[in-house]
Amino acid sequence: MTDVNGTSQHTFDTVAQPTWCPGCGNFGIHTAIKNAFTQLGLVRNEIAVVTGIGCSGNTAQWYNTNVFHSLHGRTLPVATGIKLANHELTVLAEGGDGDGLGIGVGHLVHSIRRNLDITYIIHDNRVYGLTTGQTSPTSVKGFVTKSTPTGVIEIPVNPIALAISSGATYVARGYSGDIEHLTKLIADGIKHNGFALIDATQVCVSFNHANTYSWWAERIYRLEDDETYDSRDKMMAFERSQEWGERIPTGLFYREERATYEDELPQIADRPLVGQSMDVDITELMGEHV
Amino acid sequence: MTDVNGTSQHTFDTVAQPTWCPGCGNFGIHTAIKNAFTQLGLVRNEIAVVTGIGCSGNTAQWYNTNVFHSLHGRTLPVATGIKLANHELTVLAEGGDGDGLGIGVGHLVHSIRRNLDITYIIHDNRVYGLTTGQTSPTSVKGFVTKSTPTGVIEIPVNPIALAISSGATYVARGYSGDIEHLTKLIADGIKHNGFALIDATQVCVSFNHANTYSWWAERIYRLEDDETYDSRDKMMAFERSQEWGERIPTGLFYREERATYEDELPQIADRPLVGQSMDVDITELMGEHV
Amino acid sequence: MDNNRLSWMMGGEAGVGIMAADMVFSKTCTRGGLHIFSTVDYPSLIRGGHNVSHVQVDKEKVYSHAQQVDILVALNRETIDLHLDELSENAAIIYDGDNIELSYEDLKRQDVTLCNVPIGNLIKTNSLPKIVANTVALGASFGLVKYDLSILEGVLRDTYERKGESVVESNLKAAKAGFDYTAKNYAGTFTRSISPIHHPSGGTVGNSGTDDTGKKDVTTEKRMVITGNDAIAMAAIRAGLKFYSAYPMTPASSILHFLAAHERRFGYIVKQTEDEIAAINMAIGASYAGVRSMTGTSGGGFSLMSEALGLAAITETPLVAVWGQRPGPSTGLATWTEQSDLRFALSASQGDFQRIVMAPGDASECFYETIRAFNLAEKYQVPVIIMTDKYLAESHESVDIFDTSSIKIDRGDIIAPTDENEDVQNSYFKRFALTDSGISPRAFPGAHAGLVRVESSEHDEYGDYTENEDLRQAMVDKRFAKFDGVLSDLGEDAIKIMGEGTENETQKNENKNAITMISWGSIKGPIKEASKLLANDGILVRHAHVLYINPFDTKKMESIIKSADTTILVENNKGAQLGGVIKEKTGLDVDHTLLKYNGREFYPEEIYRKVKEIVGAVEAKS
Amino acid sequence: MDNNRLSWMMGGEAGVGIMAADMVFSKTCTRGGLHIFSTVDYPSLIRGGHNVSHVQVDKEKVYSHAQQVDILVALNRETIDLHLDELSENAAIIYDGDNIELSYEDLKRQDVTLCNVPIGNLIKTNSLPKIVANTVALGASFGLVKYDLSILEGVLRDTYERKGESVVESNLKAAKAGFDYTAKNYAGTFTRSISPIHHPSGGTVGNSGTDDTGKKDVTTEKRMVITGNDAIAMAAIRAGLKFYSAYPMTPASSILHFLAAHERRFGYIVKQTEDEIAAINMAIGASYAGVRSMTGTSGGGFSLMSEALGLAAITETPLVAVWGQRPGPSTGLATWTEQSDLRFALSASQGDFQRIVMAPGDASECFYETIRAFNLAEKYQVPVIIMTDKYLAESHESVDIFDTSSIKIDRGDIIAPTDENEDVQNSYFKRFALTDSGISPRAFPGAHAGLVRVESSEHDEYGDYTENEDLRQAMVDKRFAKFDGVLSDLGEDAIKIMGEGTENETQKNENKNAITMISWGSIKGPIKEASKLLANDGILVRHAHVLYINPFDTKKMESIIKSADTTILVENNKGAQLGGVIKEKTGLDVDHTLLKYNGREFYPEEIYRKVKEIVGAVEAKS
Ligand SMILES: Cc1ncc(C[n+]2csc(CCOP(=O)(O)OP(=O)(O)O)c2C)c(N)n1
Ligand SMILES: Cc1ncc(C[n+]2csc(CCOP(=O)(O)OP(=O)(O)O)c2C)c(N)n1
Ligand code: SF4
Ligand code: SF4
Ligand SMILES: [Mg+2]
Ligand SMILES: [Mg+2]
Repeated sequence: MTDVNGTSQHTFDTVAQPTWCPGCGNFGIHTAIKNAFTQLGLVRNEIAVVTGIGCSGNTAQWYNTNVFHSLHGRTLPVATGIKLANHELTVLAEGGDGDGLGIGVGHLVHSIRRNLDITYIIHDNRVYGLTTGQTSPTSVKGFVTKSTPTGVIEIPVNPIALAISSGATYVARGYSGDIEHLTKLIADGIKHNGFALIDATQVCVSFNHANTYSWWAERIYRLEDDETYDSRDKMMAFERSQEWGERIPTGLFYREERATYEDELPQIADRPLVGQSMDVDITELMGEHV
Repeated sequence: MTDVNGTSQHTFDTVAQPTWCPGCGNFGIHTAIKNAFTQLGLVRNEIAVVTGIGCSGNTAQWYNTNVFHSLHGRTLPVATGIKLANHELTVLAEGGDGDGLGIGVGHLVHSIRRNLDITYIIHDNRVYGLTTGQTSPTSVKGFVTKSTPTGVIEIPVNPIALAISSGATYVARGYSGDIEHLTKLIADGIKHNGFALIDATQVCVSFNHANTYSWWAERIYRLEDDETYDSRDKMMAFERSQEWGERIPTGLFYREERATYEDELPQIADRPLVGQSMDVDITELMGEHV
Repeated sequence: MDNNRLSWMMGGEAGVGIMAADMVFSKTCTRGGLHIFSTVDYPSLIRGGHNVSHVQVDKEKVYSHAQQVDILVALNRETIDLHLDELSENAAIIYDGDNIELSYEDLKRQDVTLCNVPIGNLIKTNSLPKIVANTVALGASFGLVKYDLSILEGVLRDTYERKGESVVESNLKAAKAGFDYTAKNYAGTFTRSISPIHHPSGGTVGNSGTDDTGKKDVTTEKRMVITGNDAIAMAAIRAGLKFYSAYPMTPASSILHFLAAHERRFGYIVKQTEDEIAAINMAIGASYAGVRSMTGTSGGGFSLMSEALGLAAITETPLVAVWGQRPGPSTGLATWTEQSDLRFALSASQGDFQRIVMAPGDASECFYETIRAFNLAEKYQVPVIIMTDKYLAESHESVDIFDTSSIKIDRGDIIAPTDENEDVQNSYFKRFALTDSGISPRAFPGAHAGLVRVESSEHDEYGDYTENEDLRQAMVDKRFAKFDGVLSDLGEDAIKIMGEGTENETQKNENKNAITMISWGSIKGPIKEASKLLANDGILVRHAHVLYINPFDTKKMESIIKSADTTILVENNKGAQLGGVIKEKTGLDVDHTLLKYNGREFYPEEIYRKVKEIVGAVEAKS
Repeated sequence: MDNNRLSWMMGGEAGVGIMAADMVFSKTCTRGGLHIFSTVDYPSLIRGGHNVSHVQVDKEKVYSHAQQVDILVALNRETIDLHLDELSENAAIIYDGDNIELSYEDLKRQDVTLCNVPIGNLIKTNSLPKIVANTVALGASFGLVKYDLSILEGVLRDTYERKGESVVESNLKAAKAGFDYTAKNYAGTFTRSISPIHHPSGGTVGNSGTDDTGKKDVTTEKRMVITGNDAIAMAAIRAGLKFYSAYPMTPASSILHFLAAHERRFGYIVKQTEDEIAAINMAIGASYAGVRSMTGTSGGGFSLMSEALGLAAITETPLVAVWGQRPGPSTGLATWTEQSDLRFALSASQGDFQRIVMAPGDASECFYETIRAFNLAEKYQVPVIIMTDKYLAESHESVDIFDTSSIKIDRGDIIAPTDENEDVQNSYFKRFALTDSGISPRAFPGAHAGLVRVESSEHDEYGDYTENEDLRQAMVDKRFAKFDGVLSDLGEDAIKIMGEGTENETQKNENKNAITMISWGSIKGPIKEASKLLANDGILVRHAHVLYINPFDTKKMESIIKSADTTILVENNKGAQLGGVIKEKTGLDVDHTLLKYNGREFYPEEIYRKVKEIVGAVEAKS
């Protein structure tokens, strides 16, 4: 009968230690998420974290919350099922760039337009980590990997632009090297009543030697520091989503309020499905088929 | 030994007659595509049409060309395989809104960033026709169907915005009721060296009683008629992609030139894969493993 | 000529209302206390193409369609060309002579009544919309067999009520016009008739489904007209379903439609997803979170669901999946019927694990076994696949109102939120505790302090990843061990035996189990009808209907085969897939195999002929 | 103590270069004319976690790993704890005493040589980077067994060449430092040794893979060190592969890497796709367009590919798919081994159709059977599945240079572009002509005037949609009929028999086939090694290696089982899946079943012990 309240970040730690490579950006993201839980005063058994398969997905093992380590690319459908069955849970989904923007990108587009109150974090290291270094949907053109030894031909998926154009209500980019900022973006995303996408750019020290710590450090800036920027302006957000190169924006790109999917379901207005009676009388229903 | 040159649209007709409902918008799209083939003077055995499963997908049966009536949602991977094996073929993929923006939207996002020289036409009737009327990814909010008797909750996918944000090099919207215009958009799409997406809005007389002929007639206009519009301006294109309601734009939203995927493959610079020798000597390769 | 038996068929182009007519005809007969079985054939097109409704009517329970047609209603010429061969002796053809030219010379037979009904003209003279042609034809059909028009009128009223009074009115007029026409001009010529049955307790049974006050008056004596899919959907609601996620696919879509129609009324959520992968993963998520969930699809959709089936298995998340089969491979024949996905269902998804695979044979089994499916899924924390096919999923049957009084909801071993159990009060909760039965008590996220941790990789008792070889082996064994209980729970129901030891005066065979038919799924109906035909010839057959294909009741099947002189396996596929399972489990061969795989269900007559042949050969030998 | 036999193991944390060391050790032995079999165990993590390379070295061909370890190189303490039990008599442990405390008290045995090599110190004194610790240990290993250092140096040079001269240099220094240290301090203590073999034709075999002039000098006498995946990839290239599309998944990924590395050199295209669905559909598209294509994945990916497998079947598009198995269900144990997807492979995808399922047992079979797979796929226009598992896919074997001189490319019945054939000169081309063999001549889009029309639904001879019941049946029959030829093409290769009627002086059993082991896939190796051990005890076993599981050579299996006194089925799964197939096909049971499903491959010793037990029991009885 140990404590169950998330009064400190450590409440969300498990006894096991993360097995990521030393220096891996996943540590930062993992920490930021636990920080956000703590800051929001969440209770751990009221959180459900759903993760995909990848180095990123392994993060499930190191949260002391309810966790569902699901399939590669399928975090969002699982998270959606959980949320619809019990919308009182705080539901967070996490996976890699391959997971969410490669094999799972269809679910992402549809989850966005559905706008359930789920927070989705992409561990965006621009490479396939767990499978030891192949190209990913966010690998930059020319990136050399085991599967693209002469360089990637495609242009990368732009998760920020994709989310904005799909109708996302909360779109942000964070950086694993800036835990404090990332924590805030995640905490705000959790608080946001609707689908929140946080593209957490991340260093992979083992397989991505293009987008390193110093590479990021030279480029990123915070949108908050730009006074002219208005995150309620969709056009501005789309324009800024195209910025990539010398300077790379982080922070909140776009936010709007729109009814969530749950909000529009009268069947769960009073209580979640999980709390409802299973004793159903179908006599009249049968009568209608006579 | 009949004629094989596409000297008239009818060269592309088969003996069988389309079985779509009388008044269905698929007739218009089908005609526009055959018109485009004719206008471009294409030779029918050098065309491969790949279609999905749906009322729209049935169109495969009525082209007198090479056809591959594939799986629901999988037109683009099949088309990609064909194009990479023989890039001398004109490859056209077609499917419904469910096919391409529902189950198949992941392939769409990735095909766009790949930019093969494929023309992709979405028969966008905003409903699932062949399965007798369920909601589709482009159904408008509130649309009542067999599967959404109290109205669709999600906001629709916006294929134009999605394509622009994914890096498409040719993005257009046509209308099945305006065959001439649609023909031009398709012909230009085929000529475009790269991935061309044409969202062909379409009436479904049987299951979509919201977006009818008169509904469309009241709303659509041609971008060409707007002199201020510049289809090489991505921001402008994105902005216009958001226009929906009183007025709905058709025409070319966006176009840019970017090397195609094929262009960047030296292996097929001289001739397509299908024309290359299969007699391969691996002696040296084996030696490297000693 | 058998009174109160009728085989009625209506054919026409897609779009002219064949499906609606099918339902109205079926309900009209059923409300009169008769039994029906009806099936609609249609191509994978919305309009154009040939649609056919075929209804068997009988005073006794009727289990399937049949080859012979007594009344053929031809709304187009094609109907006649395609179905002429199926006309029984002294059959009638109802057609509009103004559109379709037809003469005895065309038919090359004289026994048929050519019942020329000027449908178009009746519509015109009564100022009706063209769309009611099907209703005129319905009226004409009932006039011809001298049925009670008021029952038809009641059904039409109920059917078109929600379309408004004018639609109801024009249908009523149309029906009457047709009825009067044939009653006046042909009822003398055509000698077959059907009439409402009086129920033993007195009073006409269910003439309109409403009592005098207009209130629904549902008694268990009344019968419903429902499909296998309807029965599954009703059962799911009754079983406490809270979440249904699916992507449309014939022949499973009507479950989606049925459940969607009632989602607010019964307080569950129906979600049409972006694809089948999302559908099954959402259902798994919902089940993990604590509610009963279900998904449904056909084989193509199930291909896409394969991966997540294994996810349900390794996370021990209960899951009910309905699998409506249709002919394959690939898109195959989307709107036709076949039973060729059995082997796939038994082994879909990577790795060694078990799933329950069950195949109901009729609407009632669809209902009661779906209820059981939910209980088994939760008790054993396993995936349960309910296999149907287009024939079962979409054919209508008249069935008694289901007895829901004795239904029990068994959610298995769930730790109550109030449980004082140390384990679940601690955040480290053994969701996958190794137990003798293989079943670990469940808890739901948020219900306890104990955290519910699940993992698609191999895991320890807490649900955390492990590569330990002993734990791995223990977990595999655990997941298999759970299945030991299932067969004993099922008892005699795993393989149902019908007609065993039936007594009959004209019985020819000393050994009552001499001829044994073995089948699964929807062939149950045609075999039952074939058995009736055979019984008329004094041949009694025993019928083993394999309701649960996994776990398989090997002992019972062994004894069935060994106690039979002659076994005949009947399957609606090319590969004799159940035959393969039987051989794999028992090592035994069946004597005869009857397969059909042209997209159509067996006719009872086909089965009858085959058995007669076999019996003849057996007798000739001895 | 057997000279020129050695079981060497190196263990350490992931990231310290265990896999690289494995390859260097293996090549060094192989270039000296010795045989190796090596396997690497690693968890599904990039760093941290325990990695182990285990290499068997022998002067004769060696077919699998083994349980016993002669030299254990421990780069961390965990290695010792985990593998102590596996040490053979008089084994040695190489470790760095400055990091790892180790004493005879710890070991509780005295026979082991504690070979304390100051790896860290040697690195420091030689000013080397830390990363070469593995190379120091390699040097130490070869010093201990008195091998030829120059061969190691050659391999190191070749291995690190592309990383630049300084990397080469530091590795050479590291190797020498380790070598000298043990040669000087321990070579006397440890009595096992290995040394290069002189080839019969004279001259040392393959000492560095390059001749004096530095040019690659490849003769067929030299041996490669390759994995099953390497062999498959090489075979595909040799077979004229033009298109490979895949999504990464262990243990299939290294095929993707191998093929990607050589795509421009051999002029084909490799495409990493967005998912497995795209991978298989692209491969089908490419094959339809006229080139040889392939895809590869593991079970999870294959789940997603299931639907398109049926697409290949109904469109009769040739397809080769490699399926690297790993333990399931679901994510299971991603980097370990199992054979539990057989049943799934045999029946994946809806509908009744056949596919060729083949499971090579070693690298050579991977090579030659992959070539055959392409030929069969095109000749019969069917999907061919090549099943491997992590053990076969990723273990290294020393194999002779493949004999490619007799390889034939058979593309089946393709209408040449110059064909005058009327049919294909007309746009209406019967792509699916109904023929006796079931095989219809193919054409490719653009090659003729004839249009190539294919359809995922049932279709007529022209490839256009049909619902006609007779055509439907004919097409199903056609697709099955094609398979009749496959078994006869395969002949004796469908099930390979080894050790049949082997003569041996010490042979105990009169009946040479008394003990028959039956297996499939990668277990071939451990059984071969077990057979060696048994032969030493005078027990000769016959081994039936089921290379082609579908089509299944029922007659041969029947005669194998019937001619055996005792049959032992060995499978690396829980469900005895091949056993199920055997029973289904033959009705026969095997006498004994040996199953392992903890994620690890069988050790030859385990099989040996089991057979001894059975033989003992048999003898005790008689
Ligand atoms: C269906 C399926 N295909 C492939 C895999 C193998 N796989 C595991 S993780 C992974 C990709 C990892 O990349 P990413 O999603 O970017 O995560 P990261 O490891 O970089 O955090 C793949 C392809 C799988 N588990 N399931
Ligand atoms: C994997 C799979 N799932 C479901 C189906 C059933 N299905 C056939 S067409 C269709 C949707 C049709 O809608 P759309 O793509 O918009 O095409 P339309 O008929 O409207 O032209 C569906 C769900 C299928 N064929 N395959
Ligand atoms: S491989 Fe990359 S992403 Fe994975 S743990 Fe190592 S550094 Fe992190
Ligand atoms: S259902 Fe709709 S889309 Fe399909 S053929 Fe009819 S009108 Fe066209
Ligand atoms: Mg990644
Ligand atoms: Mg549509």
